[in-house]
Amino acid sequence: MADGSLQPILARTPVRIEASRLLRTLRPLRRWTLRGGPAVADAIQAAFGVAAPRTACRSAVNEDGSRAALWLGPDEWLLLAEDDGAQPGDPEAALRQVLAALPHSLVDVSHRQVALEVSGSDSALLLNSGGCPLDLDPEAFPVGMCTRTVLAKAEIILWRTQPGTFHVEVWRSFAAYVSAWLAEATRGLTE
Amino acid sequence: MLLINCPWCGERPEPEFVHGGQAHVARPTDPSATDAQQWAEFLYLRDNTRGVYAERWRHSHGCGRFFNALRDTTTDHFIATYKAGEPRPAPEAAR
Amino acid sequence: MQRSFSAWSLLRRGLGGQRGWSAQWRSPEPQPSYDALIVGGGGHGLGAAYYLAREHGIRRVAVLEKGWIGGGNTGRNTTIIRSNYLFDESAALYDHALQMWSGLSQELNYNVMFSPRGVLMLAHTVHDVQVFRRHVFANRANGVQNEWLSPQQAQAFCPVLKITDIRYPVLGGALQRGGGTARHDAVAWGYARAADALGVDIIENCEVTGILRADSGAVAGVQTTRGAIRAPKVGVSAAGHSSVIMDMAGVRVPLSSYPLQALVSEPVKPIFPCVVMSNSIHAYISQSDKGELVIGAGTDAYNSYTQRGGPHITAHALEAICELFPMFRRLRMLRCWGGIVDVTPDRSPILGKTPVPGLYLNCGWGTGGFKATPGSAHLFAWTIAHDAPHPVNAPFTLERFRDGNLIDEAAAAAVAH
Amino acid sequence: MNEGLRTHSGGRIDRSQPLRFSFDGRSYTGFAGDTLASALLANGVHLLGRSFKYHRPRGLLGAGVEEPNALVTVRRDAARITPNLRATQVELYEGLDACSQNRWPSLAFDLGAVNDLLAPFIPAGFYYKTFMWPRSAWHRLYEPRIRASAGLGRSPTLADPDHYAPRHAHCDVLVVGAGPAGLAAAQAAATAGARVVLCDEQNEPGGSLLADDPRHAPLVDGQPGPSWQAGMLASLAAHPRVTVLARATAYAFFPHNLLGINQRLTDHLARPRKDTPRERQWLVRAREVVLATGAIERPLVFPGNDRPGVMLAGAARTLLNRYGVLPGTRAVLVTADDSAYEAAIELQRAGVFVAAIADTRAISDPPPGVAGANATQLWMHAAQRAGIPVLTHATVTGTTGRRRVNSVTLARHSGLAGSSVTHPCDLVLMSGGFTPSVHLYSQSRSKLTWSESQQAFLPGAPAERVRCAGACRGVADLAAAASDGAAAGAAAAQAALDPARIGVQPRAPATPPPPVLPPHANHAAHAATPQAGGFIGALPRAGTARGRAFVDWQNDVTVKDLALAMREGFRSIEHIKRYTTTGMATDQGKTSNLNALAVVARAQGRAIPEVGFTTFRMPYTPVSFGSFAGPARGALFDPVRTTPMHDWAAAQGAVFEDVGLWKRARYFPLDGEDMHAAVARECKAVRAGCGLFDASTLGKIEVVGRDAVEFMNRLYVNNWSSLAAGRCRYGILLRDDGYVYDDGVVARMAPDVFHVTTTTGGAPRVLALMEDYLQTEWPQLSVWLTSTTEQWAVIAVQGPKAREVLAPLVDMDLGAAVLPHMSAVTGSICGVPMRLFRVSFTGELGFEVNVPADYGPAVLQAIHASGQPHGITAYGTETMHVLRAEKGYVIVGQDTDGTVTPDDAGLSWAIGKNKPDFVGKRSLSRAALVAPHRRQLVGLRTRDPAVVLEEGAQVMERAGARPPTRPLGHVTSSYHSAVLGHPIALALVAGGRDRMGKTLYVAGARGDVEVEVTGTVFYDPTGARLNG
Repeated sequence: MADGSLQPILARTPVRIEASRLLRTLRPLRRWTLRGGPAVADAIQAAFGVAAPRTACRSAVNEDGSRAALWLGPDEWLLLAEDDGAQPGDPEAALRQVLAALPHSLVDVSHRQVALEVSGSDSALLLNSGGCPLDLDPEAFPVGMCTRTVLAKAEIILWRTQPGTFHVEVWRSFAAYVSAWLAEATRGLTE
Repeated sequence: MLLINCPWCGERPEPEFVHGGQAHVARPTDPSATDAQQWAEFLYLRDNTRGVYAERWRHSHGCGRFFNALRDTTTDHFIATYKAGEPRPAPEAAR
Repeated sequence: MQRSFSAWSLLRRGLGGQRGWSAQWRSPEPQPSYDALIVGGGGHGLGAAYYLAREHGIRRVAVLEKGWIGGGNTGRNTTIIRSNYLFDESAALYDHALQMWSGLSQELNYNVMFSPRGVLMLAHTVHDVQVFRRHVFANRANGVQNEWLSPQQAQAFCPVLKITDIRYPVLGGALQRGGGTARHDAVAWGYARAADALGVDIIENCEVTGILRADSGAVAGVQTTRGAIRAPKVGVSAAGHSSVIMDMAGVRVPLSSYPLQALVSEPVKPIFPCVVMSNSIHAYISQSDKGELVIGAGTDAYNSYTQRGGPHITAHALEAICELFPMFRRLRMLRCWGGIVDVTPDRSPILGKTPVPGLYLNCGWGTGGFKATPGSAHLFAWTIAHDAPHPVNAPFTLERFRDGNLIDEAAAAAVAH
Repeated sequence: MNEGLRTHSGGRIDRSQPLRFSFDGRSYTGFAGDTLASALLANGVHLLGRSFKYHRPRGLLGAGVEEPNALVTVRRDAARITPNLRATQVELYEGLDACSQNRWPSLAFDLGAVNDLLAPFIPAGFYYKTFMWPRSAWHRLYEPRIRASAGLGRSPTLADPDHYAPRHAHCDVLVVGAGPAGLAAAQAAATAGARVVLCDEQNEPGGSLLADDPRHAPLVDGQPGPSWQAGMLASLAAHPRVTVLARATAYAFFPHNLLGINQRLTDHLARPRKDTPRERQWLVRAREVVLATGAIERPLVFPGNDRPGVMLAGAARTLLNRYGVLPGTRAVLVTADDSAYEAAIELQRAGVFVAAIADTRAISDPPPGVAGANATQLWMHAAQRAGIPVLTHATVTGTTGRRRVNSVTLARHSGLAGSSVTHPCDLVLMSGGFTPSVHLYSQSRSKLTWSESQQAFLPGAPAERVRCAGACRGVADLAAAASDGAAAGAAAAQAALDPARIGVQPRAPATPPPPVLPPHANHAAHAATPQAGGFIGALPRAGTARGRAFVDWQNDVTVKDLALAMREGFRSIEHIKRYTTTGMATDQGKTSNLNALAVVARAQGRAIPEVGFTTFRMPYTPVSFGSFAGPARGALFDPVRTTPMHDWAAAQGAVFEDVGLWKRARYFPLDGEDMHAAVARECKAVRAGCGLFDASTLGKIEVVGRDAVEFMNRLYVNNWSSLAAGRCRYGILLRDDGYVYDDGVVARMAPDVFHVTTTTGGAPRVLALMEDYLQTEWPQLSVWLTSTTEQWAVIAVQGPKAREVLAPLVDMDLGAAVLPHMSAVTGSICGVPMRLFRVSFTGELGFEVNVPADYGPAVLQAIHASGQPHGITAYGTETMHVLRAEKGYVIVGQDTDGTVTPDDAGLSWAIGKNKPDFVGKRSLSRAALVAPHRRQLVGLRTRDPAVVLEEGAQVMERAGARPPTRPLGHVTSSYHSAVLGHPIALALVAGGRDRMGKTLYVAGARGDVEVEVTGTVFYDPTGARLNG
């Protein structure tokens, strides 16, 4: 091994997105898929700053909004953390520590998917015109609701973070498709 | 495009789901103990009910869970959906 | 005595206001007993009755139809006819039918409008190319017509086809020139008229409600909404409802019934010269004599007897059509309908005897039964008459599922890597 | 414009906005608010089309969606050509360019009309009886001619450049139809707090109100129609949760209260904005549906009823009141219904001379004065007061006129035959009463019931959460329809907002039918009871009189055709429909179905409901293919999945292939290289130095948990208990039917963590299969599955120099002693976390570098740079295929298909021998799977080294066999091996492993090729290079 020639390259190559009205890319996040019984949901509070919600299709966010846990299934959560550029292994090591005694699976999926944000007064209309079949009325899909669903022929995770703002997680190779669909959907959106 | 009531997530449109064939067909616990006919029945023979049919769905693009449903194959109306492992409800009770 | 159909008879009767025609088939009351019964008045069932009478001398035959003849899958399909199947067994089965199609109008004295316009199956990936070329080679060995076309040749054969600048460019195609289409209703009516002329009773609005059994366990007839009808041989040819009938005999059959949709456009002047199929992106299209584009959609994912499917299935079919033929986006869907197709685990038919003596089964044709109509009917009649399968349908037994001798064309086209 | 054909004022046209347009190349002028049909009539053009079969001249029958005759092609540019549009639905715009169809050389002089002369010889179904001789003549001779004369307009031939947009929507109450009932329903539902969608097919809401003369408008809720309508619209506009869609046709009622709505956004515009979609396809899921779809006037069936100038009375009213067009100068009305009197009186008032009203009903003379008269008698009275003679118990025995009607002959019913009167005229109005539009209701699978009193099929028990209001359920009177709509809207809102309710679906069994409202008479504004109205079927003497009485205008089906079908034994209405094609035209039988039914019923001596009705199918009116396809074309047809290193490969000149949704680099040609040259070069480079391959598309599944090894043991054929952490193994997955389903290298990263790889195409279905067994068969196992396919970028570094290339970049020893073949470690490369597998699919020393995906391109470039001294070469899937074939490694899906067992593929060695069970194990002992002579994978060497076999070619026992033969098998993979200098091939051959060294024949395009059966490993059989 030639240590002298080891040049750390930390440049991440972002996924290409077709930008359009109402759509932007969010900064890179750190992500984990957490699987396990109800006990793991509570256990992560100490390490992650927020407990995983036990209510179906609901999210929990810490105080400064830098960490979130999204219910995706009865034994499945998506953990999101701002990538603060500090020790990359930090939250994960802490999580592994508090989970060590519990049956669980914690898998780093930071690079598996990317986050898009759809925001604006017509954001729900745009999603419904872009291949999302869900009822996005605030009564049916309130702020804080999150779920896996489909957008045309791609799977997405849809999370309403504000009345007019949706956080969309999509697997990286589907991001171009999803963003292109949403760009196409801006055509005559309110006509 | 049916509307399917996932026991975990509530009513969702069909494209979020994958149909999983007949429900309550258990894989033999010891396949080597089955004879050819029994094994073939497990592999291939499914009810093709005209009427109330117990079937599996998976909420693949949702919570990912398999669950069961009772559906009338003459109308496609669901009578009940229930979590995997739960017994098949009596049709009357489900109403 | 039926009057022969010809240009001359049309002309002659035209001078008399077309008053001289009589019923194309009778509407008899069911007799108490027959030598053989066919359950199901689609093309397969009517044809089987015809061949029983015509080739096997069994003329005391009744066809029992719960609705109106030809009202099931016979009248609800896209009428594609081809025989370029991969396996020896299926190629033999479908080619048996294809050979019969070419002379069927004359045989029945009824223009079934068999039109060998050519069936072009498109390859969009390297894997498709491998699979279709394997078909071409296998067909050549089997003596079944099928040839490989380059993308340019495919476009020359179907000039409206777009082969580049699409999501999955066309990398070639397998063409069976002798394949084509026919007029579905005419097949049912032609067989009905010809069978009737040979003494077969076609009994509509007669639903089978039970299977009668002799003490020996053998079949003794059927119970119907129009009373009991006895016969030592009963052939079930009930497509999507086969499971329901076989359940009455206590025979479980590995079938699932799914909704299958098809649609037509408004009629336009001739624009589409052949049949094009793309299994990869699920496009099936031809143009009818009336000018309608006839388009097949897929099956829904769940079994159902409702004869209707979801809009996403239709949309998917039209996405594929518009991708390959973007000039058709402005054409309009005129009618969309659903059928119930009966699908076996290996998507090949079951055509043969059953565990019940005297009970015969012809089912499981899935989405492709129309093309087989004359062959299937012919072989089914043989099987009923001889109480033994013809060599061509011998592999298509119910027992093949137990033994593992499946004839799985779709599995052979498996996509991976 | 012919000024004389317009009224002086009134109508909903804007006379200050003249619009120029052309029809068949001639220029005309109309007004904003016109349809093409109304504008043409205003210009004196009455001949608008030719019928489908006989090419008979045809004019306007209706004024809206029901029009069967006036079909036109509208052309915007060379690509934007739309055939078969109803002129009654084409809104006029400046520069509109339309032409007639199905005629040659011109509409006025059409050679196709020769068919009309041949009509006696080409009755319904004639084509079934002839064109059969000689055998091939149908296809070669007759069919092309029949096709050429059939069809209507021409298809465009250029790609449609327009955009089509989809939209999913949800609401509490969806109201279909914005006539009086629909407006009231929507307003009531909105007032109750419901989220409402109201759609209507016309360009403005109002429905039947639009055809009223505003100066004599009837009252609704005590207000004149127009002001009531304005009030409703203002109220709806004030509700924020109401969406009103114009030009939006609800064309389908799908299961579970999902309605398809086609909204036309630009077809009415002279210059659409470029980014506006042409149409929007709505899929609306409604908790409750209110159908207020109205009713369609029924034509009368009498001889010569198809001449231009014979039209529905309501259509004439619409032309007059809505468009300000006088549809003729001298009219005769034939009616079986009260409503048409209004048309006659209004036309008379507008200056049209109405020569007579012929009422088919036997009506006793009105008593003097108004007292005691029924509504019909009041109408008669009003007509007579206006100077219009009324003939009762009347029928029509014929009309004359070629391109326009010029006379109609009226007579009494049969009992008074002979007393016929011929009236010269240029307009014959007719009304057989109204047919409720129950299409959508029927599509929902809800029941229809025959109403004897109304002579109509009306909504019965619902099968979905749907109710009907207004004329579509027989409540025809304006005020009654509005109050019916309000009640339905309120009830729907209450049901939708019921807190106890769950979801959209009906509970089974369906809710009981709503009480049928009393017939409209009880609501009627008129105090008097109308005489039972409406006539269905052929008018008396229509079948016997000279001349043809048309039932289906567009498809040219006459009463005689229906009679012929019945004479020929067709009894079921479905058969008669199919034999005669009645009701199968582009109008879907909107004006013809009920008349055909009645003709059949009368002939069969049965009641109409006994004959039944033909199925209502979607769509209600034709819907463009484009609106179904939406944006799904090109890159939006299916997702185009690319790997993190895709751009790099593209920059290197890679040629890509589609594998599933993925784009994979197939080969990297240098200037002037074809695929074979590139692949030969790439192969040699890997074997001689080092190659670089993007393996990111392979599926990856992280299997984690205490029971991970047990799970893997149950699923895969292999024995995983014996695999130590830090080691890899080639895994094979079967389905329970025993056939090979997928394969891939599996690394045990830790005792409870497996990194499973799958084929590219197999990734989703393998994960689904795993979840299926885990969740439903073995839920007690403590293990979880996570797809990591896209987490990792995977760079395969293969070749004798691979170690030297990687060593400078990584933080670990790559020596064979610490990292032998089939081992797996975690470390870092270029400072980036890495999972490194020492695996090979080439037979060379090889590594697969897994790094988090965003780092893939940078790491790849670092490796590429590091490899320059070693001649590192990027290679694609084609080279990968050749290299692995040289080693005899199978590709699942190419060398196997869904009918191949592990033993067939020579993979039995992988099966864990002492495992009690795994998925597929039991099937491997099924009779057919252990039968002798199964097809087994072998190698083939051509005796002639210049001949490369064709993949898919069939393997024969003997040369020169003539078809049909039974081949022994087929060639699965075949390449020229540049490294070995000769062709190699793999094949599945019956009993293949017993044929080693034997000669067989492969049927090729140019004769049979002699081959020797060999083992499957062509290169480095001892594996020395692999383990180096």
